[in-house]
Amino acid sequence: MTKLLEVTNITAGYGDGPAIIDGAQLTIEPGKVHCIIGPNGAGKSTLLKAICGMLSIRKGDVVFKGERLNGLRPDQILRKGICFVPQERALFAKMTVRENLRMGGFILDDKRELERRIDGILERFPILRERADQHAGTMSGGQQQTLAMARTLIIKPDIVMLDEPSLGLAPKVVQEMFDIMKMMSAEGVTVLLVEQNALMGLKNADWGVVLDLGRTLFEGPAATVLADPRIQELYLGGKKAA
Amino acid sequence: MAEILQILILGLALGGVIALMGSGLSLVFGVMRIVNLAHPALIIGGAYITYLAFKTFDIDPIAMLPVAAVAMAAVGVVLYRLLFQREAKSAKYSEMTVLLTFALAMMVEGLLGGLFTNTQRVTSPDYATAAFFIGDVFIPKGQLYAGLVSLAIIAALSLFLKYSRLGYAIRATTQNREAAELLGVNVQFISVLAFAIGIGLAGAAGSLVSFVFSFFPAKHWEWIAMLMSVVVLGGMGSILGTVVGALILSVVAAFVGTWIGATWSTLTFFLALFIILLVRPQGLFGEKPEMA
Amino acid sequence: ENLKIGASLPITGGLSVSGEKHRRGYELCTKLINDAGGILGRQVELVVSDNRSDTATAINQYERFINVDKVEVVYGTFSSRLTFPVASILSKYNMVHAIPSGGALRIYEQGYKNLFYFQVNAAEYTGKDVAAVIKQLIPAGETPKSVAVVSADDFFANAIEAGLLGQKVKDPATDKEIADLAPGYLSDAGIEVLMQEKWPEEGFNDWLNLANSIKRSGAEMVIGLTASAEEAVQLTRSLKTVGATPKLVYLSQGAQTEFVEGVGKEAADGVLIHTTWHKDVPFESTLAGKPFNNADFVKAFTAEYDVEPDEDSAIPFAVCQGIEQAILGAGTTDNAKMGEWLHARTKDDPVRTVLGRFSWDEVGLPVEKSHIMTQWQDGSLTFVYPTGEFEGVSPFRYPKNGF
Amino acid sequence: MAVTLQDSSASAVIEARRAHNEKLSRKADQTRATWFPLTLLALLAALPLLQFVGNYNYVLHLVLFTASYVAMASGWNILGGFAGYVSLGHAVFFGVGGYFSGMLLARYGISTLITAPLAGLVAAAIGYAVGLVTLKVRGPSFIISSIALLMIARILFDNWHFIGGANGLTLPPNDLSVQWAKLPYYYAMLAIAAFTVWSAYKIKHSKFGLGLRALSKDEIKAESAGIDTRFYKVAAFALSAFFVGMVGAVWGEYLTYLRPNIFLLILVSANMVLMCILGGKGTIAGPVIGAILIVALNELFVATMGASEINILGTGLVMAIGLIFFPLGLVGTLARSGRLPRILNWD
Amino acid sequence: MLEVKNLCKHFGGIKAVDGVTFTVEKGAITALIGPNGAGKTTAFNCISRTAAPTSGEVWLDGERIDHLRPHKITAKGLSRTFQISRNLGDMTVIENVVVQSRVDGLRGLFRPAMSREEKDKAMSILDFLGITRIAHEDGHNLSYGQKKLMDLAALLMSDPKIILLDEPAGGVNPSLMEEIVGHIRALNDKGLTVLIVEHNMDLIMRLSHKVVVMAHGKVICAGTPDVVRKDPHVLDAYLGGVLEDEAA
Ligand SMILES: Nc1ncnc2c1ncn2[C@@H]1O[C@H](COP(=O)(O)OP(=O)(O)OP(=O)(O)O)[C@@H](O)[C@H]1O
Ligand SMILES: Nc1ncnc2c1ncn2[C@@H]1O[C@H](COP(=O)(O)OP(=O)(O)OP(=O)(O)O)[C@@H](O)[C@H]1O
Ligand SMILES: [Mg+2]
Ligand SMILES: [Mg+2]
Repeated sequence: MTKLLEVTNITAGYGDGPAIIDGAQLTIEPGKVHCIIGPNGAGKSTLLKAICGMLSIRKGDVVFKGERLNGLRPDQILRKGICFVPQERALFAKMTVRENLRMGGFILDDKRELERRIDGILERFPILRERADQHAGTMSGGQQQTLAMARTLIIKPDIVMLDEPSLGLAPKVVQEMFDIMKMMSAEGVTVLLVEQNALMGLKNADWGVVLDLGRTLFEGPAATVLADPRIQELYLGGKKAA
Repeated sequence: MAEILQILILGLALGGVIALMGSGLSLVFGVMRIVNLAHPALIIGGAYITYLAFKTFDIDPIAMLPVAAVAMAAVGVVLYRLLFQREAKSAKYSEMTVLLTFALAMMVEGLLGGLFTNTQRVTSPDYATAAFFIGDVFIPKGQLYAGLVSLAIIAALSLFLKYSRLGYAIRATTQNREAAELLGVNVQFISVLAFAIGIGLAGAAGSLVSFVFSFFPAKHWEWIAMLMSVVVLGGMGSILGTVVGALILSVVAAFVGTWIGATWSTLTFFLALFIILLVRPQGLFGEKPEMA
Repeated sequence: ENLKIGASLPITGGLSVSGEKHRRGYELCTKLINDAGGILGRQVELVVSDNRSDTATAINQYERFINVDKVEVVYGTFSSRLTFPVASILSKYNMVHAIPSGGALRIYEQGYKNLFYFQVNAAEYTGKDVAAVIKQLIPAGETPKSVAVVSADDFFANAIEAGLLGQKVKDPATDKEIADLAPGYLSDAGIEVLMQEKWPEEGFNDWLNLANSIKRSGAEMVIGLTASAEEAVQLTRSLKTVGATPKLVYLSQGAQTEFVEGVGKEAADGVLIHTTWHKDVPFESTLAGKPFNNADFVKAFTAEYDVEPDEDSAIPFAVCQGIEQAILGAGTTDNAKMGEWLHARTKDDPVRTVLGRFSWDEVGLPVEKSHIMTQWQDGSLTFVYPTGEFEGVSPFRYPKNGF
Repeated sequence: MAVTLQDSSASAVIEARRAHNEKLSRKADQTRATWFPLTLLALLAALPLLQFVGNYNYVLHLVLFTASYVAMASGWNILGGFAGYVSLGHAVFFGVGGYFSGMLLARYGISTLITAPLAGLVAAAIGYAVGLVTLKVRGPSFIISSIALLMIARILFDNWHFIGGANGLTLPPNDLSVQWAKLPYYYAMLAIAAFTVWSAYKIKHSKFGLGLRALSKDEIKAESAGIDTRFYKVAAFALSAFFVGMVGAVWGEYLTYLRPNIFLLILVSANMVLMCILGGKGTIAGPVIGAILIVALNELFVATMGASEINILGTGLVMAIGLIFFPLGLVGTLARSGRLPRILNWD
Repeated sequence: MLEVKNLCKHFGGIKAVDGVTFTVEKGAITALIGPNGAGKTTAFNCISRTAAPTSGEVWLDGERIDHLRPHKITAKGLSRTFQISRNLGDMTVIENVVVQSRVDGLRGLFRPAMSREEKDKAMSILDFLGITRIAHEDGHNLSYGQKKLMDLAALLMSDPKIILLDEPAGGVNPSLMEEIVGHIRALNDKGLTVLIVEHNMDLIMRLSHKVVVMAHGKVICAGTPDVVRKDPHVLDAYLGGVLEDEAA
């Protein structure tokens, strides 16, 4: 079993505040969908930020394809092949949808190819095509989410990290979203997502991770995680499962 | 009729120069969210470079423009690294920079004062005090050249921002630093670049200003409010707005100055600012804020 | 123990150009006095503070001189606007207040004690000498018939303007009339005012437009009452650009070398400027008890600073001379005694400075002095009036043929 | 891979978290030291006794000058610190106060010490009216509008001949001897400063103050939280103008000279801002500390470097260094890192 | 209780809300659902007046409120949360909550910012939502879900008569969400009227008495949850057959 990304025992936090992530670990295998769940404030978003270089890692290692990523800037990490869509969506509010997509392919040098891929994306997401010239900031919550997600498809990274991709999406679109994710993983893009919609998330994932209080509490095949009664009670809304 | 035309010409000619003076300010604000109160002081820095070249080697001020621009851009790089880099991520950035640049303005003034004394200077190439006479009206050569050069520079800059890849990166960084970083933009580099361009514009403006106005280190205080009015009228951050704002205000000020009184011509700038705040707070070309 | 003398000057800020020159004047004089053994056998220590052209700071610093630095004597500061409030505080402390610059009449009408003005006369009366030049130096038929008067909204410029146009000088605090200058020197000389315009003290940029208005007014004479040499340069350059062709141009500032440098020789040619001092005027004075004439001053100054002095350095130098003579005359640094001694000066027993002889009336304005009217001729500043009082007066050039 | 549940380590994390939470709540109720400003005030009130043993006019002047800026910076803080609207135009109210009371003194001989509160009200009224217009915009646009306000006021005052125009207005000095002449103004300024600081404290800890802080962060949110943001900010503007206006009134008589370019200077506004920011925007002690520091630094520069451009360079440098290393101001930054000395916690 | 009549909001050419009419009955929980971009948030904005409607009327308790400023509307008992949490950084969570409590008249303005009772009340609300441990944390140092919870807490502080919730459960942990559902129901039992926008169908179906469905700025269907879930338009435009999956 090959490991694409390995996070061992890392500690990270904001500024000189307390360590929010303290002893988290994670193993990402190529081509699979990984889903992190955990209560609010567990540190899920923080963990992803630490991996992609937005926060400095105080202790521990992040190793990607055998190379340490600690201390690199986000833009450098992106160029290595890890792409992150944060929870706050990170769109350019005053740029049009098309320009946002163009920014998504900023690291591509071939302009022609970029435009071709953008057209491909617009083809795939009619919502976006209709609004190709609207400013991203004026789109509805769900539309923005779609855009943020679609943007990552442009550069075809090795790993896509998504922070709550289903957030604010209509049920129909949520399903589409997970379908896209599956398709991505089928195309060889490894997916790491954080989900509060844990049921959906785990159902569509291969590997499940439970994070709480900044550390990995539980790690295993998604189905196992989903089935564990303790986890159901603590993190999945026990009554529902019962 | 000739009188009206004449006043119009004079207003436009002055407006062209003011547009360049303001555009760097607008760029640095638009891109960096830095309200650079030191901009006029740096313009004076550029003017001194030009003046020295003119005085010692008799180099034409317009020919000196690229040199002044590059030199000031280099200064910009240093300033950015020293002053602004640390805070660039802070939420209060924009507000803090107002004060930081206020401090910078004082430092630049002090430094220039130490180097060049507070004597007023001006470069006097032939065209600075000459004019084209066309029948009853005349077009001052100095202002005309300065205005044309300004507009050319601004046009080039706008094209650069709109269409080049770096331009894209600059705009993206402005809007969402974090997102840009996540998409592979080296935001540090982009910030330095944008700031350097802004200060470079100050240098360029300095070259032109050197023969249009006379200057000394403390002069910048007189310019800041006027330039700011122009920038706000046009819409903070919009370079096109700055140009239009500068031209409109200069023309109106010229009419007010001639017909009502010179005292009131400066008032035009500030009054216009209030009126615009009243009826269109975001400025002529600015983005509408969330809640009216 | 050293004799400490304090001066607060606008070394930075809006008035800094003149402020810096004033410092040189004071410093040079102090140095020369000390080289000659000091005053009453004591070395003089000059304490200069920068008030940044700010009034509150200026007042503050004089109090500081008196209370903290324990100076025995002070020199005045530069400009009417700073001098006015400083006069109030120095009067309160009963100090002798020798004023290098601060010519507005109102300052002298406040009832302050021990003011001594070291220029020709209150600014309001400056126009007298302008009118005299026109009447005496221009053949009767050729005098300019009309004038455009433009001025900075500045204390000093306003004062000159009031005299030229014959306005009333009032104290706005009490609405009391201080002087009625009607009908004004211009109308006295039979010149009609075609245009009158003021520009604000700060932030004015629209020079070309102003110049254009002047040109369009068709006035034969232009009077520019500027607040600084900088403005004089701007105004002149603009008049040149718009192609104005007045027969006579009089400016209240522009005697400095920066003026020619800024406007160019041709444009400067023929411009008339009033001044209190000129380097070539053979004034006799004394320093450290020995004769020290104007030429000596120019020489010493040039040796020290490598540039020729101008009015802004000569006037403070004269203030310093006046104070020195007052201390020597009174035999003490007791300001009350010094004041008495200075007040006792007469035309025949005056204070002798590089600005000529000084004696004062009871409010502190000099008696019977007239301005030296200078004119730029071929890139150098020559004096053309008063004629017959001293040697070296050049012939007046008229009319001015364009810029 | 085996499924593991790592319970044991979880409790350690919970422990660490609890410790952090405790630290946070400790920060919240650190006791304030009201005795310190009160003692300081008492000492300053007794300071003029020095006049019996010599001439300490300059010392009194410095205290008076500092007090005036303490009041102005604290007043400014209400708008700039609490509501988050940085104004570089507050010198206008300084001027309005000065001229209003000054004219009353000149024409009717009523001392500004009596009319100062009235001057404050006039300044507040003008602040209210101006605020209605300029507070429509936030951030940099507001700052610039405030500069423009200053410029407009300057031009109007310069051309208003009734009050002496650009030439200014002289006021009669009082009849006290040199020794005691400063005392009325000294005590008046001290009282105004103390009153302003006290008011700022009261405001900060009121509903009004909380509302201001809220709207300084997010106006839409504040508005939908039930806060009448427009009224709050305009009221804050008026209040802060009130204090600055009072200072202007007394300062005018103290100087005995009113002139637009003494009062209506961007540097006067900038000083208020600088003191507030350097000391700690939004804190109570901040403006006081800031004012003391800046005046002291100024004195230091004048005393050690005398007359030179280094003056300006130095002031700018201090300002920049302060901002870079203490972005929240001295008090604010120290408080944030938990290192604020007890005596400086007046909030 | 709340009546929306023919509400329109246009942005240039975009008709975000286009003639929406619906009512919210007193004491009921009404849900507003619809695909992304349907105009739900915009409708909320118009009702709470954080955006000015282009045309149309909003009535609260028989009083027209569409011309009032937002704080007035809040004072009348209508409070809302934001889809993307707006919180006040540099203020602690408890301050964020207390800020929402009512202030009466001018004198009320100068009362102490946080009285004992208010503090206790705020703490009990935080406790109720299970976030007491972050009471003194800075508002912008919260995780996404924590911000949502804080918003909800603040809302409850002002004792509103009607609350508008914009996706209260988005990004909130399922376990916690269960509790929130319980709380909303409890509040509703006490007489609080609720208008809620949510994409979590399960929650909507369990909670609401009435559902209004919007698409493309228009109301396409309204009625009880059961009626709505069977409506073919709704199925097609919004649910995309998801519900059936889950039910199965
Ligand atoms: N910018 C910040 N500065 C300081 N602390 C922060 C910051 N952002 C988050 N935190 C703290 O870090 C902890 C973890 O936050 P994080 O955003 O990683 O949670 P999460 O697991 O993503 O939660 P959610 O599901 O609600 O998004 C929280 O307790 C929060 O208080
Ligand atoms: N300021 C604006 N300018 C232009 N269009 C806007 C603006 N605000 C919203 N829109 C458009 O109005 C429509 C409705 O948006 P709204 O945010 O109300 O949708 P929503 O129903 O809340 O969707 P979601 O469930 O995704 O949050 C969208 O198509 C959006 O693009
Ligand atoms: Mg999160
Ligand atoms: Mg929405």
